[in-house]
Amino acid sequence: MLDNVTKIFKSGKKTTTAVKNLTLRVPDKTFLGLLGPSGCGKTTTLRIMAGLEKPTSGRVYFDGVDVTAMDASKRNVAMIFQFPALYPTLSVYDNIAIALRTKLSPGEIRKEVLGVAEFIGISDYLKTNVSKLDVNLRQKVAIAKVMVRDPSVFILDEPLTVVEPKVRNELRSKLKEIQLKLGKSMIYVSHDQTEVLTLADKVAVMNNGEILQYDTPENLYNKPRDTFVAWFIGYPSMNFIECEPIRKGDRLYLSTASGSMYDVSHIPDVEKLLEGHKKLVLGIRPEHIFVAREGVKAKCVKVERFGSMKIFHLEVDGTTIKAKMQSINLTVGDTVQIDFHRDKIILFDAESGKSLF
Amino acid sequence: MSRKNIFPIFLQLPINIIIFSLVAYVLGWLIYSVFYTTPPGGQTTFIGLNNFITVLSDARLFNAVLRTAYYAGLGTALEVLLGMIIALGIVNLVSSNIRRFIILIIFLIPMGLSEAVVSHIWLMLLTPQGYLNSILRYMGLQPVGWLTESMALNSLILADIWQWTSLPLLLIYAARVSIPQDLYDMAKIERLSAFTTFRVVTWPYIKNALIVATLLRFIFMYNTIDKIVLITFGGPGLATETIGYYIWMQSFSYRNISYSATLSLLTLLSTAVLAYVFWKSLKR
Amino acid sequence: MKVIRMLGYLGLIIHGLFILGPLYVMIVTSLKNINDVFSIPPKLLPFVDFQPTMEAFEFVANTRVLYAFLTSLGVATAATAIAIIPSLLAAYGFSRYKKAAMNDERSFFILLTLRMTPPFAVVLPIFLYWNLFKLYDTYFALVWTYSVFSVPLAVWLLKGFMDGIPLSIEEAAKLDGYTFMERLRKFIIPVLGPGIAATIALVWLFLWNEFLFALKLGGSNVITYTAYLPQLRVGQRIQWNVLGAIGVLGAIPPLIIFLIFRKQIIRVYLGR
Amino acid sequence: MPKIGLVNINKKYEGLHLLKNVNLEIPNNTLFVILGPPRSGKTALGRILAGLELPDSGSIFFDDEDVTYKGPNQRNVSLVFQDFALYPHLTAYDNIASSLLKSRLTKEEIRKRVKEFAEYLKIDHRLTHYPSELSGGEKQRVAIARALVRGAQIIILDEPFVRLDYKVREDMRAQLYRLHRDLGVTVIILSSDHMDAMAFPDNIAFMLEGEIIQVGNLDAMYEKPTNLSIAKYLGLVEMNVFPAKSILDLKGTEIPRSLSMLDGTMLIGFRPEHVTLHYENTLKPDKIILAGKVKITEIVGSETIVHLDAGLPEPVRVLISMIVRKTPGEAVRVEVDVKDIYVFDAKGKFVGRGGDLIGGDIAR
Repeated sequence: MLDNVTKIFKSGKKTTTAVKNLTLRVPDKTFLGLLGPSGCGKTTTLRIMAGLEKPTSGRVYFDGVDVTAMDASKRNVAMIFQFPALYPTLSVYDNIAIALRTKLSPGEIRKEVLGVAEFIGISDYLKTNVSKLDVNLRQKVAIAKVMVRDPSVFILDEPLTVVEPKVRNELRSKLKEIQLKLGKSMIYVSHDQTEVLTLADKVAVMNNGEILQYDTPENLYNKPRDTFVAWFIGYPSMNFIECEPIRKGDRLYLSTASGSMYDVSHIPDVEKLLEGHKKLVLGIRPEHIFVAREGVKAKCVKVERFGSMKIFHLEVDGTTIKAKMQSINLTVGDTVQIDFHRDKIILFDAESGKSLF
Repeated sequence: MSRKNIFPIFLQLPINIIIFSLVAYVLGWLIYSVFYTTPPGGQTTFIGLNNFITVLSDARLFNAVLRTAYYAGLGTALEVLLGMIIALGIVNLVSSNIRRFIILIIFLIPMGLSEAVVSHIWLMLLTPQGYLNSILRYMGLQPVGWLTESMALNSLILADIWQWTSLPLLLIYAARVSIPQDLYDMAKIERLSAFTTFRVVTWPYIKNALIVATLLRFIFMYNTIDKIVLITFGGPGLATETIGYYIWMQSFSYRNISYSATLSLLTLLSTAVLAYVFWKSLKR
Repeated sequence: MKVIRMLGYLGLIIHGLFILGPLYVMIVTSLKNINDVFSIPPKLLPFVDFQPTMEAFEFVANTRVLYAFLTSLGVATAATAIAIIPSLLAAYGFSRYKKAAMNDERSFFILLTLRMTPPFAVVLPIFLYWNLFKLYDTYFALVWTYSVFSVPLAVWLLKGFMDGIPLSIEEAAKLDGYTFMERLRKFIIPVLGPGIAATIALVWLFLWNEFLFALKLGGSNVITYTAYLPQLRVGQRIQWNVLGAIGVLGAIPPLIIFLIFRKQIIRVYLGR
Repeated sequence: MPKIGLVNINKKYEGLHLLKNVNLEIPNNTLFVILGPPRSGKTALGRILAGLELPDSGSIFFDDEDVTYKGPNQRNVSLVFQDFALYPHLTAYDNIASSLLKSRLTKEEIRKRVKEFAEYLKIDHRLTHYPSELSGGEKQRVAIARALVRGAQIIILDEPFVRLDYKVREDMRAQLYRLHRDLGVTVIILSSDHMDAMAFPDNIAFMLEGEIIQVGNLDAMYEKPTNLSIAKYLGLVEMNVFPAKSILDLKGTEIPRSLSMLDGTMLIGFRPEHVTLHYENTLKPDKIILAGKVKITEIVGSETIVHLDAGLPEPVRVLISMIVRKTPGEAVRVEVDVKDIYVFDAKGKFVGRGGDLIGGDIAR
């Protein structure tokens, strides 16, 4: 558990604040995802948790015990690095077994290592020296090294970025199995949301050293707190349409610059939500758009098809939005009327980017 | 031969012109002088292999070889060992970059000095009434005969250590600094003992630098005679005469050109062999 | 753990004194009058034990020693200038065309052996060589010998720096339509900038410190500061203070070069 | 815009046969993706096309002019390297302008042209910065601008998205598409990421170990892959593949009659998205029904992947297009329509789809 941790790196004159008073509670036995673009401070946060980096201010607690000053070696933590950190001259077997030398008898070590190697699928490489393996196998060995130990927490720093796409899927399900099997809390850092959303029970989305939202994947998906989180979660990313609230009769509409109107009066106490916000942004996910008898005119400009998954790029009032529709078959050039699932619309204040709930 | 593979040869032409302008004559002359000799005013005669026979029977040469082995061997061993200890010491004890930079500069100065300057500094220290002895006397201790028969060679080694420990230090420091920090983080997390961490993380990287440093230093000490020429003149007696100094004397004092050419050729060959070993270790 | 750290620091300090001691002695001697040099108790502290004088430096300034320093400067600079451009081309060949004839590993190895040739084994033939051309004791002889012996070191250093530049940058330039000369001038040399400067400095320093060739190839009118040193020991009293002064002056360039190029120097020895 | 023709290109490098008799036709003004696992010879092909390397044998035609031995700039081709290869000592502006300094344009014309492309690629606000200060996406846009500003008709991008953040990739793919559409430039992407094939589905060549084994649009490859490796490579989730024997011998599952006459050594493959939850009442004739226990479930974006242990050598992967919570160990019955399955021979060569099976074209 991190309690308003700040980390400021001083290199020469310019000081970069990697982490700005960040508070993060990691309940036991949960799989926490730390998601954010490169350089948002997620790796620094991870290193502070692991004890490899000292925070400039703020405290770090493990089960209530203040470990801020405690060195990484005493925190019983296991970590996988972005580039597999293996001891170059040792064989795969020794690399995995080395951490157990002090704890288990040789017989037990052998059993453990063989079991883990079998599980990850590197049993026939046990004898070869790690420097001869390619990066995919090396990362598998790094995972095996971590599994063999029995740490209080697993820390993974973008373990799958360096690996081939095909092996990435294989390792993703392996990591999920590991988490279920060992039931330990895991902290997983990545900029690739597919990995984090599949593995994590709770996810913290970070940007510029701050946590923007800390919630379950479903809530992040359905109730993003601001435009950044909304944009960052979900593939393809959410569409944003600038608009202004206009009252016509007893119905309340959001009209875009080019005049198309969206009826939003159904949203509960929408009146109260909207006052005080002149300019708004309407957010709608591509999978929540459908073709309706009457709605907003849209011309299809591009189609991305992948077997059953189809993504249509539709031009609406001059801006291109993406729609993910299964049963429809549009070709470039068709114009069609589209509408949005009313309950899936999310409104954001244009200036602050904060969502209105 | 399309343009593609002539071009690289063209790249090498300039340096080859510069080098061969001198080296060609030198090698030619050496080989020629081994087999032909022209006594002053006399007639050039072919002397076949008797130069090599003299080499085998030359006792003074044999002692010189032993002395060189001792001088270069002990010197290199001490320098590399001391260099490694200090390099690791700097990395582990001094964390701030500025302090490390200052210490490194101080330790590396001797390497930048000319052998001639260093020889004279140590001459000031080692000469019988020099500073070392006057400090010893000042402290009431017995002055030491640094340049006497028994001590001369060791004093030379001491001077060489003073100047050249910095090379192994630099090589090992560079290798140690190039080790990715992730490995040390992993070792810390896996609670490896200091010794295991050294054996498994540090050693593989600096082992290579160590070998390179040892070979580099051995070849240089074997090939450099500046200190001997300037401090002890090979003396007292033959106490500090290495192969190099022996050749130096043959070429310029005793003036028997043919024999000195033979010795020079043999030294060149042995250096080439050592260089080959060095190059092989580098490629691994 | 604390004790080991203490011992470690002590070790570093002792080594520091071991290095600085002789340097201090040299500086102190250069500031002494000739008969203050050796005495019991040893006079080591200026102003306390002895009055520092600039005698030695004055001696250097108005005798041939100054001329020797200038010769060293001229010869080292000229030789480096001659060697640097050809070495740059050769280093490019060794770095980029590892497979081509004369550029492969074997020819690089031959250069390596040249760098390690013992001066004493070749000084006589070179001496005779220049005699042949009646060029003994001339600037040209020393400069040309120096450039021959600085080429291997220059190529070795430049190849190291050039391997650091990713090939793709050069190929991007090729795609942009630049010929080899333009690529070299506009892309490789600017990017290599600090590397080349460091190489020039290190090669120059190697020649600035050279002794054996200067001693034998120079005579009356060509003499470097290193070759001048033995001449100060001929008389009945060795002029220690002047030896000290020459040492101090000779040590200034290396100090400056190490300060400026410390990053490159460490990089050069990385993985060598 | 030239139509590119590659005829019998071969390339060996240190004994490794990088390109084996490659024949490929890239129509002009197309957005062409050369897809294949890493080290399948894509980069070598890209470099030969760009003129950085010469093929050992074979020739390259632009329209019908043989350009095999022509240098890169006579071919008007440009290559964007995987590491962007920006000149570290020049600002972004000079990087882009570097290819124009050689042409006869005046300083003012160069400035205008660089500004135009920089604005188009939305990096005009970073022109005075040095490459080290730019983000991944920005570096790539500078590299692309540098390739285009010279008026190259063909630009080749080597693994353009590997070094970019997940989110930036999506944006850059849209940029590339817009670039191709607006400037009418032939864009060739060398990629190992199937997401790139999905983003640009019209023209794809699949390369494996130096050979082009299939050319066509994504649907063709998706529906009728020439061999097992393409079938496995394409797809959000890897295809389930089992020896026919292991399915036929499965106890407790109904095997449709049309399948039973298949030769045991053949391989049956079915995509996770073709597997649906089986409800008792819908008993259709041509359906493989598998019963098993849930091993693990993964939520990907808005889909769920269920790994099912159904007594087959490997767990069966099922893709459900909504978020579904399945607890490990829960018994589940799933069905696969026979017409959706893929049949391969023992060596992995594509034999036919389920539909052909029912039509009886695939002999025993």
